[in-house]
Amino acid sequence: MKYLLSAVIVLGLLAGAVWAQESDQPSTAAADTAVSADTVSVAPPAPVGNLRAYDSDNDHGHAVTLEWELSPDDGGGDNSVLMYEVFRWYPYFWDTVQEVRAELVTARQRRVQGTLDVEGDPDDYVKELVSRHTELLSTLPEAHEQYPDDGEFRLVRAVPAGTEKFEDRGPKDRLAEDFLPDYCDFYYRVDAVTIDESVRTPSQIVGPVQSYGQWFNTGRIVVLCFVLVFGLLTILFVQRARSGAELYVRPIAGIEAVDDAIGRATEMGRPILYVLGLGTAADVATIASFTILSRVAKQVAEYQTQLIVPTYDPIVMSVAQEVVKSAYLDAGRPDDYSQDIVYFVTQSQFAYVAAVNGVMLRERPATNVYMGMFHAESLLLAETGAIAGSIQISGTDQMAQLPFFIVACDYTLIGEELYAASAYLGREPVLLGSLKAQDVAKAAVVLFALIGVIVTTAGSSVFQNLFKVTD
Amino acid sequence: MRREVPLAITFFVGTLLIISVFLPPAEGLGEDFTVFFDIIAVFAFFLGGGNLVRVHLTKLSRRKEDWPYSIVTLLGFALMLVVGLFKLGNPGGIAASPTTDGSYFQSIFDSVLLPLGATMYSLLAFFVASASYRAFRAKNREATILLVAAFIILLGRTPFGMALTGFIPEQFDLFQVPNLAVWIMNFPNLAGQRAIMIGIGLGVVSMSLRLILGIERTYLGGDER
Amino acid sequence: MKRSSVIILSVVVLLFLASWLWKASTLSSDPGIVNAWGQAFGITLAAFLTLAILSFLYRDNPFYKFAEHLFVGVSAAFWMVMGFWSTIVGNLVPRLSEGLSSFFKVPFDRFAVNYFYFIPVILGILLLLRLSRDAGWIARWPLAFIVGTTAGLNFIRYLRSDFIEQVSSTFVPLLVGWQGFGHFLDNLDLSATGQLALTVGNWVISLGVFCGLVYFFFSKAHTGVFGAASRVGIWVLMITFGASFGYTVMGRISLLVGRITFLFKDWLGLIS
Amino acid sequence: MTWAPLVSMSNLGVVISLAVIGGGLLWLLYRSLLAKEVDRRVIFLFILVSVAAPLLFPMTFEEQATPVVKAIFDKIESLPEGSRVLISFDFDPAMAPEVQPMANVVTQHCMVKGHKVIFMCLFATGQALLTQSLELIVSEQFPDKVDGIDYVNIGYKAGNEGVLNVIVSDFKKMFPTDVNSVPYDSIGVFKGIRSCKDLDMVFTIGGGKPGVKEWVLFVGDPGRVPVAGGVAAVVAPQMYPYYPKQLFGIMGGIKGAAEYESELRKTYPQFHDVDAPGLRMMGPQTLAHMVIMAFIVLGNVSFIVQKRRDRRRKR
Repeated sequence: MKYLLSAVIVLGLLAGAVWAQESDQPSTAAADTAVSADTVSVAPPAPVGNLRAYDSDNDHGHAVTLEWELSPDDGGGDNSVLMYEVFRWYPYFWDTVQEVRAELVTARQRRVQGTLDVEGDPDDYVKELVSRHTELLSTLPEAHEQYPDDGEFRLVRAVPAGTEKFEDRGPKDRLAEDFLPDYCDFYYRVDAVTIDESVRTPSQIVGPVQSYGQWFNTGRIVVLCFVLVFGLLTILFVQRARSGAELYVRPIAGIEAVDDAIGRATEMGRPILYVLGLGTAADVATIASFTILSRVAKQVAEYQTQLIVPTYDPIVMSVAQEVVKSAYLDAGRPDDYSQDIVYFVTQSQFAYVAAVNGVMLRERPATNVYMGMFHAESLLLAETGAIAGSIQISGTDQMAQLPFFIVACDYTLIGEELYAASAYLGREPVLLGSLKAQDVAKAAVVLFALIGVIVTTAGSSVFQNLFKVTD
Repeated sequence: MRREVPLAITFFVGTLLIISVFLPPAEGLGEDFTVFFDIIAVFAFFLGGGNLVRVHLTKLSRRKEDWPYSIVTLLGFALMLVVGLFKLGNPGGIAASPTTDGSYFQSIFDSVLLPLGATMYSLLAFFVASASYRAFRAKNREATILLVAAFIILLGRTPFGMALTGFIPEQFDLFQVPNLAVWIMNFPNLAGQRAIMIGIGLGVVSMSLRLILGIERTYLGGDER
Repeated sequence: MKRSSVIILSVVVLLFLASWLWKASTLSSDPGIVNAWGQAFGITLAAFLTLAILSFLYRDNPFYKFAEHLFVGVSAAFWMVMGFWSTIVGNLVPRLSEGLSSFFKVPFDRFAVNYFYFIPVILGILLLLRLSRDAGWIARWPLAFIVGTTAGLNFIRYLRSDFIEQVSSTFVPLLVGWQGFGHFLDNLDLSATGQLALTVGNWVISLGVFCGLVYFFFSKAHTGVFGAASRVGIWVLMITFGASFGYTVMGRISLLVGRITFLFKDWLGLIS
Repeated sequence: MTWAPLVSMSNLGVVISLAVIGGGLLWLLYRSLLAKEVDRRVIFLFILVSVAAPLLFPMTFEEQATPVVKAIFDKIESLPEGSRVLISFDFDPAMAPEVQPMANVVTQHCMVKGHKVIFMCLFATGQALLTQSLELIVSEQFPDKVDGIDYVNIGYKAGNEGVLNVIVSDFKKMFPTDVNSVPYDSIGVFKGIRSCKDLDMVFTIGGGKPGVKEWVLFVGDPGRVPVAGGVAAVVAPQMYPYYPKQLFGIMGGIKGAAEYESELRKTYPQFHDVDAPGLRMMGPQTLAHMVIMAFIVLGNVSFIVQKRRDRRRKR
């Protein structure tokens, strides 16, 4: 059988060569017509150079990385390389494993559908297949040691020309067709392939290489350093603040304006509208907004003004209810609190906006406060508020919406100012302490940036590599 | 129980997720947690639905202003819920996706939700114009910078930008309005964005740390209970 | 109700019916359309709801109120239904129960069952207790889980992509292909000015980020040199905001184009 | 660009509508010189007319692809046939008019190049739009493409960036089946694909959250997958910091789509007869931009006149 196959291939190649030679001698008539790609003969390209294979770093196994130097005919030379085909050596034993695997998968599927028809308990049948499969997998490393006997190279994947790196990565799931076992000796080859798929040049074979899992992702060590440094800084400053050190925070215009706006609403006898945005209760902007809401609610309770808080997220609603309730309690007016102050509208962006816009034109609030996470609705809210003649104070960490708030509102807290505002208002030492830690980190950034720019201008990329996070 | 347990949960879950980033074998754990998160998020939808019904029934029973409109809300809610949960009119039956063409759910989506949402969003076209008219005035230095930057970008997005400044020789093509607009987007704009992003990034990191360590606890509501 | 509102309401209802009839008759002339009456109703409804929302631009009115309240109700149900089918039925049921899986006709694999998935179910039910007045405090537990998950995820992601990567992107060379003034003036061509633009741009980025960060510095009063830097920071931010605003206008107009195209094309058939 | 494309508006309707808009603006200028403010409803009316008129009497302009858009086109063009591309529809109906043309044109390009495409979405409401696009582009323009072999629609899963966090290392965990309940392992497109890391590129279209940014943060960066994004114009400036390291290309707003359509038409002339919504929508854009700029000028005119008057009065 093998001889027959090789005979056919040799014959085929001969025929191809003859035919290619014929087309090498174009007739004068054919010279005018465009030559289509598949009639062009190509010389075999140069092979890829320096093929290396190693276990992929920082993963949980089941992956091998290959690297090579481009064939000189890729992007230069004849420029004839269209793609690279990566081959891996498989023992024939792998097919046996695959047969059992396929049987097991079908049996499981049939079991799911209830169409598995075997003697005895179908579950036992499946279990037996599972143990057979496991056993076969455990002998797989031995089969790989037989290289180069009883096996062959098979195509893993084709990658476009210009690629210098490929990761042969399989699933962790042993039942997947392309499962890539750990601790087996793999051998690889990379072919440089031209537009005519039969014209190709294989590389040298590389191996043996094994894949296995690592316990620690060293590529993320930079991140870990930042985590530790920043964590320590925060704890340090929080401790300092707790021990009574005086921490200065500069005034924030938007926050000062909130107090005046509440006063104005009281004078006019009109309500205050507080919008928490579209964030969830876990989003940082929303959490910062809760602190500001707490302060606003307390003052509102003191002045006995009306407060309206329509919410978008049901969880945010329930948190906001508790925040407002305890603010009324702190202000000594628990009786003024009502369940209707904070209410749920709908969890759909524009339906929510439609409803809030309706509230603005019907209740005519003296002041609108928008704090939290906002998306496209920012300008819809702010312009409607302007039409209703309300004073507007906003704050968000959504870059895209800041321009609209800046343009349409009277005061805007920009990004980090919103978070700082919650610390500024809370005046709790722990919050101020973590704000200080942020400032120190910012100062460090400025310093780093300064050094980095100078070093980079001098033509070195040392500093840039220092900040590189690999995966 | 009311305070300690939640703080412990936050600490445990948050720390676990941070650690899992550095340990490849623990990666799957973090994924499972995020799947859990999604399932809880769906329960929140139901919490929302319950609240919606409560709010509008209250409005209705107290005969508050505009109460008849609450009937519209409740009817719309009930109709969509029934049609969607029972997959009414779905040609593929219960196994098909709820948004299969021809199902009543998809039809209501097409003729009610889609036009309402898209029109609400499109009001922005009008509001962008009215806000530009009202706010882009050279009142002080900051406002003037805002105005000039916006104007150059607007001009650059039309063929008229090129028509007005096409006479500038090629060497100085940076000063042709469309190129100037791209330059502003790529450099000063980028600088501003980056400063804000670094600030926000630090803020988020710091807030996350405060949450995990249990320093920030406003989200748990008041202390009184 | 006032008499004028009754008249307006009946005119709108009549217009709606007329539009439905007319649309149905145009649609039924097309043999490819199965349910002409149903489709005509859908398009007419969509068109009238579009106009109801647009009427808000003139002022608040009963038609807008109707559209608004309908929108709130239908959208809330939409999200509940989608969440139910895709997550509860799609992701949860096949991992927990065979009976429910066969009921909802989703594939069930008893070897993929994972009882850990009862954790989110329990947390979800605890969340629903918020609806009760006495046991509402238990809802803090799932909330703590959500906050913890987000905080854990955000902590690493933001540190990495928004902070470390952004800082390292700021390391730009302050001189790009610069060979001195003489060389620059002698070879005043496209590439030379291009390099100048890049060099100036990189200066702008470095100084802009620097001054912008100074503006966000909270521990020091903004006076003196520090104040000057922070003022430059505000200017940079203003350019950012102005530019972003101008850049956005295009997108906003597109949205209106989409709606008007719907009215002209799908409803009135004015354009093809 | 020259004035040439504008000459094609010889149509009577165009002339009349331009005259109306121009005349109206001149009248408003006269009023502004008397320091009178313009009512917002008048502004709204002008915007309405400037958008509606070009739709009734069309004008189109030729577009030149900017490098950020060209990068996406070149990447898709250079991938070998059969490459695996994921297209994610992360937008809702409200954003659709602006971003769906990008999704459609990239789908057209992938189909004509013979790539295998996985369609998904992170917005519940995106699923309906995805179905719409598949029908409009794949079923109508590429009837030979087979579901499951040439493309697959795996639909929506709730969970926002959580979904991404899972699929970056395991698709099957999040998407055990496609939208039609076909199990993952029997879908041909997924052969050899375990996670996002095995994809040749990701193109995500979105304007909100979760959107392109989340794809970069949760898939592109950790998985080292080439990601390109199509975003609403509003988000595009925010995406520039990620270009070209973390995002290899960006399409911003309808102008981005128009540029891509122009580029596709240049390379594949067969698309000349196919509707190009991006190019079609640029007419109203130009006019509306002019009107908004005019109003900014008007606002400043009346502001300056008013200020002078106040100063004179003080004297």
